[in-house]
Amino acid sequence: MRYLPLTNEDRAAMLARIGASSIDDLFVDVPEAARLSGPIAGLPNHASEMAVERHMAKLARQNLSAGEAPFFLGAGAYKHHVPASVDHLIQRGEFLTAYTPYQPEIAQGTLQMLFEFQTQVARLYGCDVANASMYDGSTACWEAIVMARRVTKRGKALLSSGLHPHYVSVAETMAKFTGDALQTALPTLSAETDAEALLEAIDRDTSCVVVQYPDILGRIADLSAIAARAHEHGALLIAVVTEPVALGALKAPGDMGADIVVGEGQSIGVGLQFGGPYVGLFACQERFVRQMPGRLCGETVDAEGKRGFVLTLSTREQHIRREKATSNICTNSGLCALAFSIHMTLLGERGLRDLAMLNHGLAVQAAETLAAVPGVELVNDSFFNEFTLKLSKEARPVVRDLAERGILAGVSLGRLYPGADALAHGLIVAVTETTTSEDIAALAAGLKEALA
Amino acid sequence: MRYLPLTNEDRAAMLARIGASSIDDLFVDVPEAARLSGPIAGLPNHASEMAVERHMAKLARQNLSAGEAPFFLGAGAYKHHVPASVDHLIQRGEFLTAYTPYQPEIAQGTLQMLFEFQTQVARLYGCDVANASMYDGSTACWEAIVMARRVTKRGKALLSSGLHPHYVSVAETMAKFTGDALQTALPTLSAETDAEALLEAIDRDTSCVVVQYPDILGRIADLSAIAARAHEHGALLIAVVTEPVALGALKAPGDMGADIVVGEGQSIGVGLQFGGPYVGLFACQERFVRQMPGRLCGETVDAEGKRGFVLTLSTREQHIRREKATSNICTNSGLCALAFSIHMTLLGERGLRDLAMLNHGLAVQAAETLAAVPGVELVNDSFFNEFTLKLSKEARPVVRDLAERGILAGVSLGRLYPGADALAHGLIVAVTETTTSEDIAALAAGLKEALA
Amino acid sequence: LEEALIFEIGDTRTTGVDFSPSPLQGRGPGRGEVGASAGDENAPLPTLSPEGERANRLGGLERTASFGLPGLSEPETVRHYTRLSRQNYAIDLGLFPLGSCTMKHNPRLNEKVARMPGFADLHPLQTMDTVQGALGVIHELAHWLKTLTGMPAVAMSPKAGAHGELCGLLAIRSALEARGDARSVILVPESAHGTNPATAAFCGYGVENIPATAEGRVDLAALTARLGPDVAAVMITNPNTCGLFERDMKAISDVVHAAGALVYCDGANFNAIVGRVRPGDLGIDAMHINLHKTFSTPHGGGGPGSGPVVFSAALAPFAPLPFVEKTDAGYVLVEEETAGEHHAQNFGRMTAFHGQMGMFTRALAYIMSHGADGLRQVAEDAVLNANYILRSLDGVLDAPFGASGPCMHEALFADDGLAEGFSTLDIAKGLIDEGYHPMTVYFPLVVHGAMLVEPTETESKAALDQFIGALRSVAERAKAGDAALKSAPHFAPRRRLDETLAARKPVLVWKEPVVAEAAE
Amino acid sequence: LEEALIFEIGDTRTTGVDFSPSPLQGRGPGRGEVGASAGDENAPLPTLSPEGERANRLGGLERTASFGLPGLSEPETVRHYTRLSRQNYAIDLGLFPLGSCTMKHNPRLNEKVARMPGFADLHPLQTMDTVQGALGVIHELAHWLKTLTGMPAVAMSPKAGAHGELCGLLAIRSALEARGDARSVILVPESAHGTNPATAAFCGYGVENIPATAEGRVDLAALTARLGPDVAAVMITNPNTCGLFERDMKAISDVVHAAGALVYCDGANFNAIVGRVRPGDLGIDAMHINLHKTFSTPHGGGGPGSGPVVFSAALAPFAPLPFVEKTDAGYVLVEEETAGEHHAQNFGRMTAFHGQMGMFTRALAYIMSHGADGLRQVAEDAVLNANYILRSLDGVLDAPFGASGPCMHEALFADDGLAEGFSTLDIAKGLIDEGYHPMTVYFPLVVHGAMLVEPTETESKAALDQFIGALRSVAERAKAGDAALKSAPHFAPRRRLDETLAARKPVLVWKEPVVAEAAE
Repeated sequence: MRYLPLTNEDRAAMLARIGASSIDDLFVDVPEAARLSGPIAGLPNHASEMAVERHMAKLARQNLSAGEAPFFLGAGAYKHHVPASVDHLIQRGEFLTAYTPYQPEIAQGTLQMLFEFQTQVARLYGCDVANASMYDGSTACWEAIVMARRVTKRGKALLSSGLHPHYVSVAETMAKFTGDALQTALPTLSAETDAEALLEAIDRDTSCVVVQYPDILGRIADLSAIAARAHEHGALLIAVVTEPVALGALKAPGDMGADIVVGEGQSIGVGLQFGGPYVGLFACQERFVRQMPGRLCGETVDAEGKRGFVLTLSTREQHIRREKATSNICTNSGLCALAFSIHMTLLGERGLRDLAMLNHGLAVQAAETLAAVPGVELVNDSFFNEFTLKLSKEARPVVRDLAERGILAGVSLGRLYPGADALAHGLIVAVTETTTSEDIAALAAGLKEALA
Repeated sequence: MRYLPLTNEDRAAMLARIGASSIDDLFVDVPEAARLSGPIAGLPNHASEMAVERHMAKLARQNLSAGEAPFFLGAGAYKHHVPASVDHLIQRGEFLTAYTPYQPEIAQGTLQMLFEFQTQVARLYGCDVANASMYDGSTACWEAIVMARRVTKRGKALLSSGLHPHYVSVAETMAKFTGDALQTALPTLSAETDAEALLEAIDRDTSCVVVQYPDILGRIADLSAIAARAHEHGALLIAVVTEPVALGALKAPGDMGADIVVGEGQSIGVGLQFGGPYVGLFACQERFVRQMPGRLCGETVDAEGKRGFVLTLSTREQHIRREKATSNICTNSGLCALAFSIHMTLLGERGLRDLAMLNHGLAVQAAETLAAVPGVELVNDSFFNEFTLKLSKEARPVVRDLAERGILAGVSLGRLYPGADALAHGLIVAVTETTTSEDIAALAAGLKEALA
Repeated sequence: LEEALIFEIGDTRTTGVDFSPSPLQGRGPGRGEVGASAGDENAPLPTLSPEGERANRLGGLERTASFGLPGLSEPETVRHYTRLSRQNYAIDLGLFPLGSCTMKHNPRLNEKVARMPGFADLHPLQTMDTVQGALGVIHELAHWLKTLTGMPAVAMSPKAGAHGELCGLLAIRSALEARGDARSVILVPESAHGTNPATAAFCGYGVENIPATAEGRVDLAALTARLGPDVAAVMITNPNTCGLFERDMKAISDVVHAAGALVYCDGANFNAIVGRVRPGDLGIDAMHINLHKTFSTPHGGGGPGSGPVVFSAALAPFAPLPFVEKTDAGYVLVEEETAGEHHAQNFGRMTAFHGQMGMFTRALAYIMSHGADGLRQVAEDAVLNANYILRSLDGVLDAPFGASGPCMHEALFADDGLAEGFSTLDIAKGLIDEGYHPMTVYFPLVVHGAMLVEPTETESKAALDQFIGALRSVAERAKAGDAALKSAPHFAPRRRLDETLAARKPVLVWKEPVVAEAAE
Repeated sequence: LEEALIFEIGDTRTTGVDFSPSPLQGRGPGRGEVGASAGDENAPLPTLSPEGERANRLGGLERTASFGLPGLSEPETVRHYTRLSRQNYAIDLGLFPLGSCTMKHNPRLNEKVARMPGFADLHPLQTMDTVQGALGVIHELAHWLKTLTGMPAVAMSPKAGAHGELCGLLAIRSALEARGDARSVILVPESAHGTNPATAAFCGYGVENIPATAEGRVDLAALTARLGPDVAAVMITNPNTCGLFERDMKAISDVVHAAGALVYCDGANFNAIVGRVRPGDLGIDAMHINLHKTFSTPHGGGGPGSGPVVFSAALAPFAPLPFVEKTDAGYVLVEEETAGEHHAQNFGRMTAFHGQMGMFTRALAYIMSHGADGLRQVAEDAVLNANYILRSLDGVLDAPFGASGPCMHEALFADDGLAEGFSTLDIAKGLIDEGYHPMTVYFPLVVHGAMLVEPTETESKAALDQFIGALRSVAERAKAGDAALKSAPHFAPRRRLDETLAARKPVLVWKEPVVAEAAE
């Protein structure tokens, strides 16, 4: 029991100080019937580090990891190269084993980093302010819808059909209980987004329009017109960005009129991790700041007048406001925010632009190569590093088939939209700087065989 | 060029301050003919982190690593489980990227650690004092022979036939130039060590006797008689320990009369690393301390009387004494010493004893199992975690054969003693806590087939 | 100690990451710079112009203007964050006695395991055949959590404790609606974590307080009196935030169930009882488990957490998607598509993908390391350490519930007896100067100037003795009215910070100084 | 800031490592405790008694008495070393201007690469078929080193710079002996690193100094005059330790060769010229390369280093074993067995196994990252940074060779002009209070109160400006005779330490305090 420093002698001395005759005396308030007399049956006892590591390594080997195969999955989680220094720095005990910075005098490291992170996110998104992170993109999206309800005092949200279906599901789950009205639809396998339909649907009951940019199929639409229409009707535009690298190449949603921009930050610094932990980004324009959920770090001075940072505006939060808080979120995704911030600092604007150009260039190359495969049709006119193919067969079994050949081919729309026959032939393919020309050739060859 | 912070603007401003018109002006002292006008031809230009990592990973995959196979190699380098916290701690920038602690006021971390390390080594070896590390066991062994020459003013060293042949080679290389006389011999494939022969050979010209414990074939001999005989003749006993874990189970050489104890520390904290970097341990009795090579850390006080640590007795060293130094060693193996010290602190005496017992127990099990294979004979009566088998065939091709079957079977004496026919059937097998019963069974089965 | 902001030391043309050239390079005019930029920071910032036959496919929405994201070379980056880190306090540096937060040792084995490529480098939407080991981790951890709590089901996807509370309340609400008995009120003790009422409100419930008895436990009589057809559930923290075990827990569950309501347990303090008490034996219907508290996943300066929720048989059918099932053909992830077959009552999805995998691997490594025997020892040592602190400060600090029985894994003190003008805050800041992170302060709200001290089981007796000495010394100075204490901390990277200023004129992002702007 | 010693906080019965039971458990009487000890530190310390049929095989030499090795639990261990680390200065914290040591940024990619199991978890004596990738690393790195230096051969096994010097001198001696011309003297400049003469003596040579000219370079005339049939070799450091390039290097080589001797070059300062000058073009016969200086492998608080030695065609046949050759059948490690065929003149083996593999992987990753263009830029920026410091301190500190031409990658100052009683040491300690590690002091010996400042190429201009300001401020205080400087450092973990006491009464290991011993 290598993690427990007390010796039996210590324990005896401590019981004596306490005035207890045995450890059982300290559990006297537990009802007799619920007191377990010994270790819970059916579970193994303690194991050496070597044994645990072996067991976990065995489980790890039962997976085909992204780095081991030509890999093309995206749809809300992207494989990017994370510099080694990022992981080194986040493992420093002073970051890794610190708590939420409630005592700012001895947490300036975390606080300054959060202040820098907030500024980075705000600038990336083209917004005035950002918070200190949310759980992930999907929960941040729901929080944005709730925030729009608070701001507009309206309860109807229009969700674009291009919004990630998991994000839609999360919103539907919550709306079922909160009574918010959501308007949703399935996407269509065409080059056009649903921007026109959304414009039509905005009315004076609308609290917000939620648009993903680029959308789930990888399509890119200008948000300016939707923003203008929403604002005319007193509604907010919420933009959702699942791939932050795209904003190294594309106009920021905030600069096109979005009031709230939320999204997933996983691409920068965090890694795939089978879906979590990720980091939700949340930014908005200055006038809504007091309606924001989550923690905020602000600049101030100390007793000697030196610049310092503290968590602030906590009167919005649950530990002060309890049931009147803007959200119930408490622990967020601090360490992932740190990873994001370090990676973004390494990149800088120059590096992010280079990275984006490299992603897009490879994606263009891949799209051209794959579209030339018989039975494959490129759905998109526009895309960043992810696009949708329409196959001559149902995509889901094709993906399984290719996985057996050691190619992780992409995300089938059948997986994301089970039961939607009109989408069953769709395959979302993501291409990043980690994709090689050999990978693209392998996928093209695999598709050719699978569709033959 | 991610490691270079200067921008072109910086460079221009700096050249202006210097008063140089171009960078070439700064290389004006290089003879014209030797000045290269551009990057050296035939070498690739800079590469992204991802590209370098991929290249190195590809090379790494071309090896069969110890963890991937039943593994039984020893003979001076041992596979042990190193706790994850060791590697975490040695990667802290404050340890990893510090220099030799020449400015003690801002190097107390390294210095206190070295003081603790010296104490740990001295206690492990049963000696009064130890230094702050050497390159590895083989070079430490030669340094001990030189030290014995300094102490005794004699030039003849008796090297046991049980001493690791690489250690013998290193000594022979050096002795060829320094004029020391070395007496060496090949080991024999028998249960008896050469203790008797060594006793005979000690005379009044002998500076030292060098004995490995346990020896290269894994045999264990009491050192007391040799120590006594050496001391009678005014010679020193140098004990060499290539497997420090053994001293969790076996009497320390210092406690049996060794004057100098040196060895390899790799087993504790360092890992296999294809042979280096390792860490040489060097300890001796108090009376010889001023003849020791290498760095020493000592306790002192600061201007306020607080305990602190400094490098000391540096008048023995090259940077002060130049050609009169006790050795030319400068940089040693600081970070490996740190890894050793952390791992040893985690173990403590209790853990080291447990570890040693576990190693020995598994070795006994393996020896019994393997000795039961037809064509296999156990050479040793005594051993710790390593023993020698005599096979019915030459061992070297058997080892190659088993490697093709995915079993890393041990070290053949043919590899260590090329050309020594009498040893060609010998196979050294090491067993540690990382060896499983399945591994042992696999080796037994493999040997059975290979020898059939 | 001053570390400049990245915006003050970096610029938009510097980068610490090199890239290979883009395949679009040289394909058309105006794009020659792409990829050639590395090493020449004076090249124009790359853009893809839409001219030419093989132009970009960005739909005419290229970002052209600079947006002011500074970059640093790798050496500068490493140094910036290394220096910043040194302004933090952390478990690795010393005892971190934050009550209710369970700041225990974070084993490095966990970090190593979580980074195995077979876990860290998996996409959540890979085909199930390619992620059997990952699903196995979720399944194994789920098994441990169910067995340790004595509950039949667990939802693994909640992202943190508060998200777990949400999960539990949504299941409760679904269950009640399923039986056609939607109810509107959640009862919460005054001493509860703020997330409890906030979560109840977040999913649309009204919230009412339950009073406590003088000894610091839920007032069973008052609770019973309040129960009625409008009460959906009671949220109890057990062990509670006063550091006490709710003796009447089983009785509470019984009256709540009798009133047709359900029992939610805040499991933040599970560390005190793991391996010694199974919440399932106390009649609880849902409880979240903070993997970052009881099971040692790192707090990371504020997350990520992970808050799996165990359910009673009554609630199990309503648990959210997705979850992992073991079948003859291997592990299967049950999502929207397949849930209908046998889990049609699920209340839906709480998050994209499947939860905090990175925390599952760490928690499983921790749990296996301790095993059934070790986890029991964890609870015992945690409780022993807390009682040792409680009793060692007898006569120094007032323990309002000191007579209510042994404390569990945290010791609660109040600010009675401090000198005029001295408060809990002064003690907290004074502890900083002694080299410690302060305890949780002003929580729970039911105790005046509350100080909640949780040492955890990973502190040695020597470390406790040192901390007790420091706390005693500070407390005595506060009682004696030592003026120097009012301005503590003196030996921290910062003196007391002006939180009022920060809130009154919020500065949440860095802006170029006005002078510099004018000069541009 | 006080951190106790492990001997003061640990004990021999505590361990931070758990083990599975030994297979000997229960096999005979007296051995039941083995492996059951984890979790019960009161069990007797394990021993294997020789009784019983299946007793241990330790030859009757069991260690029975306790030897006082303290253990700590894992949390205590992590905290002890984390706290200790914070008493160190390091590159990751700031500029580390140690002249001649080349304290540059250590990329974390290198650390990651070195830890790939395919490198880190290989035994040096595995069969060659199973280590082709590892041999490939050695071969690739060797190719880079040879090409960068313009030399035809390289010995990879030397463990550090001084070990490399030894390697070079042994090859030289072998070559001379092979032609039947054993010689006895090595000439070394006064300004050389102490390892140069120490190494020469270590392999049995006499050592004589070569004087320097007034401008800080080797005195070619004096050297020429001294050459004769007894001189085996000349050891030159180039760029030299005064920070200057030896303009006459080629001429030196020519006269040395003409005298039948060989030229050894100390490559500690290769960082200044890598990619701009090939030592092979200057007539050098052997040169070691400190991978931890020029090629960024970490210094680690004093090693491990790595010192490959490149050889001219004259010396190549005498290079030591082992080395890697590429054949049609893959990479082959040439050892004693196969060397005879084509490398019979090798001077033998310098170390067990094949050298510092862990440093090779790091250095190769670094070299590939920079490439041919980047390494050239490294030299340029390193030299630029040093000259920038040199010229920015004009009029502040005396630069004895300031008129001898541009400096290379380090700037040398002397202590002229300091106030009475003030010395280089005071400036060094004063820099500590400014937040910097001091420069190299009192080296080279040829300059009074020498201060050798090497910034390296990984410092930004902003970092240099800040350092220059600090050094200027301290220098001005030393010139003005500021008394506070005499007692610096004031803001370090320790004040000035009493090195004389340490040497006079050496305390090299911890011993139980006498009082405690008496009590036992």
